[in-house]
This record gives sequence, C-alpha cells and structure tokens, in this order.
Amino acid sequence: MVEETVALKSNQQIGTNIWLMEFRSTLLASHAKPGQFLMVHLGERTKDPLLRRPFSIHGIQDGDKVMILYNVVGAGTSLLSALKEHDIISVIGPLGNGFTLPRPSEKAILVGGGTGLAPLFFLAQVLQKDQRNTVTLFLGFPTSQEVVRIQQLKDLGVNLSLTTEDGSLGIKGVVTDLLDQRLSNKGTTKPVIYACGPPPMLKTVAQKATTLSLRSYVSLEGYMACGLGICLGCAVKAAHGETKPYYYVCQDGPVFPSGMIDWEVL
Amino acid sequence: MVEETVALKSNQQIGTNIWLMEFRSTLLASHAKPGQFLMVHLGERTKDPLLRRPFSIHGIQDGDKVMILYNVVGAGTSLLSALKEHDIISVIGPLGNGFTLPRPSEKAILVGGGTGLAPLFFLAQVLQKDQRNTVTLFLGFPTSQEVVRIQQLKDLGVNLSLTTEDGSLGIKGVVTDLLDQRLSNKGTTKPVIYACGPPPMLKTVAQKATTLSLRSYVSLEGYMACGLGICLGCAVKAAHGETKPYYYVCQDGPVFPSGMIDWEVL
Amino acid sequence: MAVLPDLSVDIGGLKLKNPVITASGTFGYGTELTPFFDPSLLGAIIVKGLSLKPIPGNPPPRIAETPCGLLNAIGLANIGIQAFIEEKLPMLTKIEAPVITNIYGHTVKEYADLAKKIEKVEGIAAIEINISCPNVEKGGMAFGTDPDTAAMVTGQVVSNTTKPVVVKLTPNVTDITTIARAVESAGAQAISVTNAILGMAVDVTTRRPKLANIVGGLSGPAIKPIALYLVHKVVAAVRIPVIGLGGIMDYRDALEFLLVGARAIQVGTANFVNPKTAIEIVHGLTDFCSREKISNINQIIGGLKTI
Amino acid sequence: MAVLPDLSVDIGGLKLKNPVITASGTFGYGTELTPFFDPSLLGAIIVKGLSLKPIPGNPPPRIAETPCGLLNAIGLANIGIQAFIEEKLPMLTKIEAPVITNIYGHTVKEYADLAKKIEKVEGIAAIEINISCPNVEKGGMAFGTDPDTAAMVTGQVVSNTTKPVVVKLTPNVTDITTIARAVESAGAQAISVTNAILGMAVDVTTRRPKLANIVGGLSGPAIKPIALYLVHKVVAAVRIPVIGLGGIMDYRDALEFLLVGARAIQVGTANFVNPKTAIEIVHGLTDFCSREKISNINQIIGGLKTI
Ligand SMILES: Cc1cc2nc3c(=O)[nH]c(=O)nc-3n(C[C@H](O)[C@H](O)[C@H](O)COP(=O)(O)OP(=O)(O)OC[C@H]3O[C@@H](n4cnc5c(N)ncnc54)[C@H](O)[C@@H]3O)c2cc1C
Ligand SMILES: Cc1cc2nc3c(=O)[nH]c(=O)nc-3n(C[C@H](O)[C@H](O)[C@H](O)COP(=O)(O)OP(=O)(O)OC[C@H]3O[C@@H](n4cnc5c(N)ncnc54)[C@H](O)[C@@H]3O)c2cc1C
Ligand SMILES: Cc1cc2nc3c(=O)[nH]c(=O)nc-3n(C[C@H](O)[C@H](O)[C@H](O)COP(=O)(O)O)c2cc1C
Ligand SMILES: Cc1cc2nc3c(=O)[nH]c(=O)nc-3n(C[C@H](O)[C@H](O)[C@H](O)COP(=O)(O)O)c2cc1C
Ligand code: FES
Ligand code: FES
Repeated sequence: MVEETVALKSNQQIGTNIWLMEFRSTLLASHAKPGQFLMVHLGERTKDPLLRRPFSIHGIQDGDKVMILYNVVGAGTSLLSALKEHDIISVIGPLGNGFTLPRPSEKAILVGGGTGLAPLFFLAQVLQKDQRNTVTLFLGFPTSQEVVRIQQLKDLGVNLSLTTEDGSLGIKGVVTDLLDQRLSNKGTTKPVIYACGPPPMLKTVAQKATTLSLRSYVSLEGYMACGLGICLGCAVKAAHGETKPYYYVCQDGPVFPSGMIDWEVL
Repeated sequence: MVEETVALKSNQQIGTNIWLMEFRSTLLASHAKPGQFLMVHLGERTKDPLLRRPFSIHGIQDGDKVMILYNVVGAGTSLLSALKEHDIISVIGPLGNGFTLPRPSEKAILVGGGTGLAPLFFLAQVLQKDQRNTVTLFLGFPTSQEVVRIQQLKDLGVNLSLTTEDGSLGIKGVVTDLLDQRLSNKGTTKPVIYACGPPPMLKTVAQKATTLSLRSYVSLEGYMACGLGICLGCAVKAAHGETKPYYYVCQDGPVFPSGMIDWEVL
Repeated sequence: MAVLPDLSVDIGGLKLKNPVITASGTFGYGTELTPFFDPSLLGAIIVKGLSLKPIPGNPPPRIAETPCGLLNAIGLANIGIQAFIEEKLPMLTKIEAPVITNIYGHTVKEYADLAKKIEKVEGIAAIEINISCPNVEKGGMAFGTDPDTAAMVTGQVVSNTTKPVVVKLTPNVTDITTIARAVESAGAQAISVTNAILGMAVDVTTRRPKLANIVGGLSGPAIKPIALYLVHKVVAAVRIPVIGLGGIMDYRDALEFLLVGARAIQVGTANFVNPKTAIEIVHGLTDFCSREKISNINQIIGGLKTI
Repeated sequence: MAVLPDLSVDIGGLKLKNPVITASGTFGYGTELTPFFDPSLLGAIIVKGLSLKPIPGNPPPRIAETPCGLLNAIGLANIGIQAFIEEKLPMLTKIEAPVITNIYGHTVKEYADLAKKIEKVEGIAAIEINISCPNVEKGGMAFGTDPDTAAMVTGQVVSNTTKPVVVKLTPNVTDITTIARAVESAGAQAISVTNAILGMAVDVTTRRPKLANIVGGLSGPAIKPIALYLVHKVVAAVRIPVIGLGGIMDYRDALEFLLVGARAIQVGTANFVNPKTAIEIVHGLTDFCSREKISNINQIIGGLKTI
C-alpha cells in the first residue's frame, strides 16, 4: 500500500458519462491484483467534495500503465472528469483483497453490470494471460450508449456476450439472463463466478450460486471514507453464522465469497 | 447589472502568479465603465470556496471582449487559473460606481501598485480614446517578475513610468516616489489622481492629495460576500464628518474620493 | 399539458404560493435583487433585521469565508424601523409576495415596541423574531438560549400584534426542543430553524481573528447537516409549522428540509453566490413535483422514510 | 544549520514531543497507517473509542459526505477493552509516542470500570473520556450535556487511575464553559474540544436518511470555525490545558487552534483524506517556527492578537 502522486497520461470520455483515466506507476502496476482498488484524491484546489473516491483498478498495460474506468455520477467524479493530461493526482493503493483466482481446473465466468465491468477487465487480462482456460464474460448495460471497452475485451480473446435492457445492442434483457442460460447448460464442469455490478444484480448472482452450489465472488461498492480500515464506515452485514457481525468492504473485501454477505439487508 | 454565463476565450498566465482571462459579452462590454467590477463564480463543480470573487474589469477590446487581470493568491484564484478556453463561468456585472472621469481641462495621473493595474488599464483605454490629454501612468511592482501588460499600455499611448522595489526594472523604489516627484513639479495644472493598489499605498496617495488639495480617487478592495449591496459585509469606515458611519465598497464604491475614507483604520 | 403542481403552503395562517422564502439579512430590504428576477414569484420575503433605532453595525472585516461556509459579524446593521417604513416599504408593497419583517431588540420591551410599530403598518404580512441576539439585561446571553426569556419575548410580540408571529431559533443550545416548545406555548404561529451558528476564524499570517468582532455567525452549506437535524428535532417537538433553513443552495437541499418536515424553507447565504437561487428553487420544486407526479407539495412535507 | 525549534508541550503532566495527536476513531488502533509514516514521530496517538464489551456498531450506511464535512454514525464499534489490551497494545508499545485510550460507557460505573482496567496496564499513557455518548440511565441525553453528570463521570475516572485524564467535550451545548469548569473541578488534567456535532442528511432520491442511524456526528473542515470558537471559549474558562480539534487539515489550521490557546491539536477526519496529514502538520509547524524564528512552540500558543 503506497500513496503516490502521479501525472495523468490521459483522461478521456469513452461513453455516455463514462471516462477512462490512465497514468504510469511502476509500483502500483507491479503490486496490483485484479479486484483491488485505489483511493483517488480529487485535487488540492478544493475541499468539497472532501473525501477520496474509491475506484477499481481497471487494468494494467505496457507494464506500468494503470487504468481506471469510471462513471460520472456526482460531484467527485465530475471533478475527476475535468482533469487533463499532465494534471497531478494522489492515489493510494493497491487496496483490498482482490479476486481469488480460479484453480487451473476451473472455468471462470465473469458477470458485469454497467461500470461493474471496471475490475473484471483486469481480471480477464490476468486470466487470459494464464491461457489455461478461455474466460467467459457476460456484460449487461442499460442501452448501447453505455457499452464501452468491447474491442479491447475482444482483443484479450475473452468469450464475450452482451445484453442491453432496451435491446439496442446484444441480447435484450439483463446480464443475469445470460448466466441463467449458461448454468442451465449442465454439460460442462462447474464454473467459478466473478461478479461486479449493482447490488440487485449481485444478489441474483449470489442466489443462483447458492442454489447450484457454485463458488462465486462478488465485488462490493460500500460507502467509504478512508479505504484503509481506520474509519469503520464501510460495514456490510455478514451472513448469519459468520464469525463477525459486519465485514468491512475496504479490508475484508471488496471481493467476498457471495455466501459471506447477508443479502437481505444489502 | 446582469448575470451572464460566458465561455472563456482564453485564460493565460502572463507573469509570476498573474493571469489574464478573456471572454466575450456584448452586454457587459457595452455597459461597463472603468473602475467597475464583476463578481465571478468559481464553477459549478464545487462549493469550496463558496463565494464569488470580485475582479475589476481590466479592459474591453474589439467591442465585446472583456478582460480580467488577476493575481493567484488563494484557493479561489487558483481554481480560476485552472479554467481553460471554452470552460463556462457565470459573471455578474458591471457592479459599483466606477471612476469619475476628469474634466476636459484636467490632467489624469494613474497610480497603480501590483495588480492595482487591473482597473487602471481600462481607465487608460477610455481616457486615451478621448485624446484630450495624454494619460500619465505610474506603476509599481515588487520585482520585474510581476511586471505585465507593459507593451499593451505603451500601445495605448500612455505616458508610462515604472518602479520596482528591487530595482530590477524601471526606477528602484515604490510607485508613490514617482508621484512625489511629479507633484513637486509645480509648473503644470493641477492633476486628478486615480489610484489602485494595496491600502498603505492608497493611504500615502490620499495624504499627498489632501496636502496638495488635489482631487484623488482610490479604488478599494474590501472583503465581499455578495457585491450586490445585500450582505453589508464590505463596510469601510467613512472619514469623520461624513454623513454615514460606514460606506459599502460594492455600492458606494469601489471608487471613492480619497477624502471620504477614514484612513486611520484601513 | 399537465396541470402545474400546487406548491402553496400555510404558515400559521399566512398563505404562501410556494414554500420558498428569502432569509433575513441576505436579501437586503427586498428589492435589491429585482434585476435578477421578480420577487413577486417567491413565497415570501423576509427583510433585513430591524431594530427601533438605526444601527451602524460592526467595524470591518465583517465577513470571512470558511470551508463551504461564511462567517459574518455584520452587527445587525440596519436603518431602523422608522426609516424602513418610510423609505423602503412603499417600494416593497408593489411586490406581490408577503413581506415579513425580521426584528430584534436589546431588551424585551424593545421587541414589544417594535411589534406595536409594525402592527399599525399595512403591507407587512408577518413578523419574524430574531432571538439570537444578546440580551443586554441578562448579561449578554442570547434571548434564544433560555426557554423563559424566549417565551417572554414571544409573548410580548404576540400580545402587541394581530399579525402572524414566527420565532427564529438559535442553534447554539443544548436542547432546541425546549426552546421550541416554550415559544409555541407563548403563542408563536411558526418557528424558523436555524439562525447562524457561532464560530470564528484566525488569519495565521497576521495572527488576528478574521472578523473584527472576533466571533461571528456561520452560515452556508457547511451548516446544512446541523440545520437539518435541528429542524428534524423541532418538527417532532411542536405542532406549529416549522420553516427550515441553513445552507440551502438548490432545490434538492430544499427537498431535504421539506422531507424532514419543514413546511417552508428560507434561502440565505446562497443569494450571495447565485442571486437567482430562490427563484431557481421554485422552478426546481415545480419540475420535481411534475416529474414525480406530485400534485401538491404538502405530499412531500414530512415524507421522510425512516423504516 | 539553525537549531530545530522546540515543539514539545506539556498536557497535564503528559510530555509530548510535539503538539500533534491523532483523534479517536480516525486512526484505527494506532498502527494501521504505519505504511505511510512512523507514528513514533507524533506527539501522541489516541486510539479508537473503547468500551467494556465489544460493540458491533451501527448498520450501514454509517457515513455520508456533506459539504466540506463527513457525517458518521459508526455506533462506537470497537473490539472491547480486553481484546484491545491483549491483541492491539503489544504492537502499540513499540511505538515511541504516548498512547492514549479513548473510553466511553453507557453508565457512570462503566467509565469507572474502564479506568480500573486501564490503570493496571502499562503502555497506556493517559485516558481520554468521551462524554458525548448517550447516558442510558438518564434518558439518553449525552453525559457531556449536563455539568453534574460530566463531573461525575470525570470524578469516577480520575479516582480510579493515576494516569492523566483528558475529558473530551461535546459541542452540542448552550454553554460549553460550564461543562469545562465542571470537569476541571472534578479533577480532569486536560480538556479536548471538540467532538463531532450532531447532524443529518437526506437522500432525496430514496427519501431516506443517508445514515441508517438517521443522526450522526459532523466532522471535517465544515466544523472548523465552530470548533475554533469553542476552543477559544474553553481556553478562557479553565486553567488546565485544552487540546483543540475539529476540521484541522493542515499546519495552518493547526496554527489557528494554537493561536487561540490550544496547547495541542488532534487530527481526525483529515487522516481519511490524506493519511500523512498528522506528520505533515509536524513538519509544517517545524518549518513555520524556523521561518518565523520561533524557538519554542509555546510562544505561539495563545498568541492571538485581538487589539
Ligand atoms: C471498492 C470500490 C470500487 C469502485 N470502483 C469503481 C469503478 O471502478 N468505477 C466507477 O465508476 N465507480 C466505482 N466505484 C464507485 C465510485 O466510488 C462512486 O461512484 C464515486 O465515489 C461517486 O463519487 P461522486 O462524488 O461522483 O458521487 P456522489 O456525489 O458521492 O454520489 C452520487 C451518487 O452515487 C452514489 N454513490 C456514491 N458513492 C457510492 C458508493 N461508494 N457506492 C454506491 N453508491 C455510491 C450516491 O448515493 C449518489 O446517489 C467503486 C466503489 C468502491 C467502494
Ligand atoms: C472591487 C474589487 C476588485 C478587485 N479586482 C481585482 C483584480 O482586478 N485583480 C485581482 O487580482 N484581484 C482583484 N481583487 C481582489 C480579489 O478579489 C482577491 O484577490 C480574490 O478574491 C482572492 O481570492 P482567493 O480565493 O484566491 O484568495 P483567498 O484564499 O480568499 O485569500 C487569499 C489572500 O488574499 C486576501 N484577500 C482575499 N480577498 C481579499 C479582498 N477582497 N481584499 C483584500 N484581500 C483579500 C486574504 O486575506 C488572503 O490573505 C478585487 C477585489 C475587489 C473587492
Ligand atoms: C450576512 C448575513 C446577515 C444576516 N442577518 C440576519 C438578520 O438580520 N436577522 C436574522 O434573523 N438572521 C440574519 N442572518 C441569518 C440568516 O437569515 C440565516 O438564518 C443563516 O444565514 C442560515 O441560513 P443560510 O445558511 O441559508 O445562510 C444573516 C446571515 C448572513 C449571512
Ligand atoms: C469515523 C469517526 C469515528 C469517530 N469515533 C470516535 C470515538 O470513538 N471516540 C471519540 O471520542 N471521538 C470519535 N470521533 C470524533 C473525532 O475524534 C473528532 O472529535 C471529530 O471527528 C472532530 O474532529 P475532525 O473534524 O478533525 O474529524 C470519530 C469521528 C469520526 C469521523
Ligand atoms: S472505508 Fe474506512 S474502514 Fe473501510
Ligand atoms: S459585498 Fe455584500 S453588501 Fe457589499
């Protein structure tokens, strides 16, 4: 875990409200694991918004280029989107546990909703490099307007399927439909599921995994003040029977085996 | 008085911590008088700093181009300096009274300390256009590093003299030295003095003007919350014998005949 | 086209066409911002706090900016009730929105005298009492920090006027509900929450307080969470309507106050940042209600979901 | 080269090598931020508030951001004093800065029991009492809102320990000086001002409070002017040292508190934004003193010029 001041290499809008930020950091690039995140400072010029913002590491390229894929949803991400090449930001990371990689024998299915794609790209990068098994990636978006990074994913060689809610691209429906379809296909070996996206989607994934006794990992987005385990702000309720009443997303997660979480209250 | 949302035409650093901002506004350009000011919003992305910042109108060019010359001294001006061409800001103006122009028979001496130059440039523009009398402009700066807009002033045709405190450009000393020298020169008609700069400089100018019974106008920089006469925040103490205990810089000023102000407490 | 939502609210007998009011001391004497919008479109206008005699106010600096906030120690500068009635009110009566005078005194009697003076004047719709000022008879603690004193001031004003009386509470108390109940019992028709919060700031370069008065009142977005909590508490404690204010910058902030139960809201410091704030909030609330198919703003008031 | 300025201060018998302390609840159990800097370089470390039994804390959401501020309702989640002593303290004793435990109870007896437990433990330099928590025996009003209760808690802790006792006051009172004097009389060696200020926020989209607990404590730069004013008042009211905190983000903020008379300062919310804040303040104060030719930090403390 380090705090680094980096100069942006680029920060570009690549979809409706979606931006890709890139900077170089040998330290972060060499230590980061898929599923880990960064706490990004919004700049020295203002104290509002006050807190850093958590973003998954979207991918590592050319050995030292770190990428963040983000949705502009509020004041903080709006400030970020105004940054230009050469602007300086402070980032802390890599933080959190990251995804537990599949065993060589296991097939991975990655399920992403919207910018839930962010950490899955990095995971796909790493898994494809292994070349043990082709990664299956299911992505869902509201409309074709939000669909980004498709060519880059294809270049990785993943087995990609898309849904949009309005049917403007890929299959009409939600991403968990694809998962349903795939899991009803009994022939193959039991896959491990890796999911990131809005809570209702993760809940559906978790339920399916439980029903079919599959291993599944979900990446959660709790509200965070510090990202460092010192504020105890990012609590999520642990499932009944777990040893702790709450887990802390920044320390115990952001990736959890889906069975560890109490989905009733999420 | 209008509120206008304008797109920046340019916003460039032209000296140590000194920036020049330009935007087009036919409305402001056609109504503004030298000595009036604008309240500039710092952008929608943040509430810190909260308040608009007051800046003199530095000049009008090409009929509709409004200029602001500003010193980056704190958080607000730092935010402003980060704005780029095409960025949008809201400005309110023209505000305040502006300078009372000299009578045709009178000679004007303009005295500026540092960014006190800002409103004097506009005044010089207007007076030179009149072509009645060549304007005399005395400017003082800490060092040559802060000296800006000299060529443009020369282009206006003003009679310009410079001081720097370290002697790195022009005459070594402070700008009121030039005024002293000029005023000791009894030959000419009584000039009207227009001054803008730090309070100690203005005080010196005011004292000289009183001693020599000259008309002199000073442009003050009080702390302002609104600039519109509704907060009563920008009070300055009126001289003994004035009808009001306080004047309000945004309404009664920012330009005052120097005799109206109580210089003891400024 | 859809019917416009009904934004009107009733504040202790005073009917407002919408719940947006400008806060005392931040809207001048009522007409200064007409270059920006027509104040007739607002729910009501509260003018600068008035005293019996003109008050010059504090020496400068009177204001200082703090993170997301504004500290002020204007010293209640005002032209006095008489000059207000003679010089300002005639212009104000042309505005088709109720005009509320905000008053303060140094003694209980001064409040009563102000009420008597205002009672005789047409064109003033209601009185808001500022009880956050020092009680010179009681060692300078603010009238609003003690329930008995607050009730006494309220009672004196109520018994000297037939106009609705709104009491504006100070936030600088241990339990605001005891003060709220005291002024309610004393006859207040409504309560405004909150006045500015005591604060200070230091210029580390000069090692001087940033305000000549040392202490000032903190307002603006910084105090919004505190104001919202106080409104929430007062709403639960009294039956009379509560007007919420403190840091409201846009219609979403206004909605927060309405949801916790404020019957109307006031816009203060925001007027300085964007003089159109109040009217933009009226439009924002109208659009919000239309979008959410809310026909009457009262359906939102107190609509906070807590389970 | 010039001699380094002496930044050491004395807080009720506790010698600190510099006046920079980390605030309870914002620095974990003391070692979490060692990847960023060596906590031995700080004046002292105050750990997360501890209770007799472990407390799971409130349901989420526990935090919400407000303009220049942070609302939190962590619910005083902690592992309990016993687990702290067994699991955390051994690591902490390697740090060469005094460790202060922050404690809270639901009853006066719980405070006394905590003091007894801590008294037996080496490696804890002092006790800070959090009296901003609800007194379950007295209807849930915070211990710190009533001078007698505040004094009683203080007295019970003081009589059960030989370690210096710091009482951390709540800002949510009408007159903080009466509480300050009460705890001073009850034997407190120092006073911390201030804890977080009560506040709330509403998500207008869901119409729900942003905190599951509805109400939370506001901290961060938004409250700095309020905190500074409270410190200014308490400094004038007591003889014992005052530790100032609330919204301190950099050494200039720290200087504001020292100038109004705080003998030391605490860094809270800022640790979340920049985990190196505390050490940067130490460096900032050192540089400031060198620049201004101040050989001893005590020359700054209380150095506010008001005339
Ligand atoms: C571990 C982790 C990894 C993340 N990775 C990414 C990523 O790779 N790309 C990306 O676009 N976003 C990611 N997020 C979410 C991102 O942090 C938030 O969108 C961002 O902080 C919003 O900041 P803002 O100031 O723009 O919005 P705000 O103004 O703070 O909020 C705007 C809206 O977003 C909601 N919101 C804000 N923060 C969160 C949050 N943490 N969780 C859920 N809702 C929130 C608010 O309730 C509000 O409705 C991640 C969050 C976590 C915790
Ligand atoms: C009518 C008027 C016209 C002005 N015209 C110009 C201009 O043309 N060009 C220009 O560069 N500046 C001008 N100023 C000053 C300018 O408004 C301030 O420098 C600016 O607001 C500082 O904002 P900030 O956030 O960067 O600094 P802050 O962080 O607010 O303050 C930085 C430092 O500047 C001081 N300061 C801030 N505001 C003022 C003020 N109003 N008066 C005196 N000191 C202040 C503070 O005490 C502090 O030491 C004018 C001011 C007024 C009232
Ligand atoms: C410059 C200024 C002057 C004020 N004058 C008065 C006043 O005369 N009477 C009064 O009751 N409140 C006065 N207030 C308090 C405001 O009406 C309001 O209660 C407070 O600012 C909180 O609201 P806000 O955060 O929206 O500004 C004043 C506030 C400011 C900033
Ligand atoms: C997340 C969080 C947890 C806190 N926990 C405690 C605590 O356990 N005990 C305590 O006395 N104060 C606690 N506080 C209050 C801080 O110690 C401090 O008094 C307050 O935040 C104001 O300082 P700041 O603005 O620098 O944060 C907590 C504050 C925050 C933000
Ligand atoms: S975000 Fe602070 S503990 Fe997780
Ligand atoms: S700045 Fe508000 S009255 Fe002058």
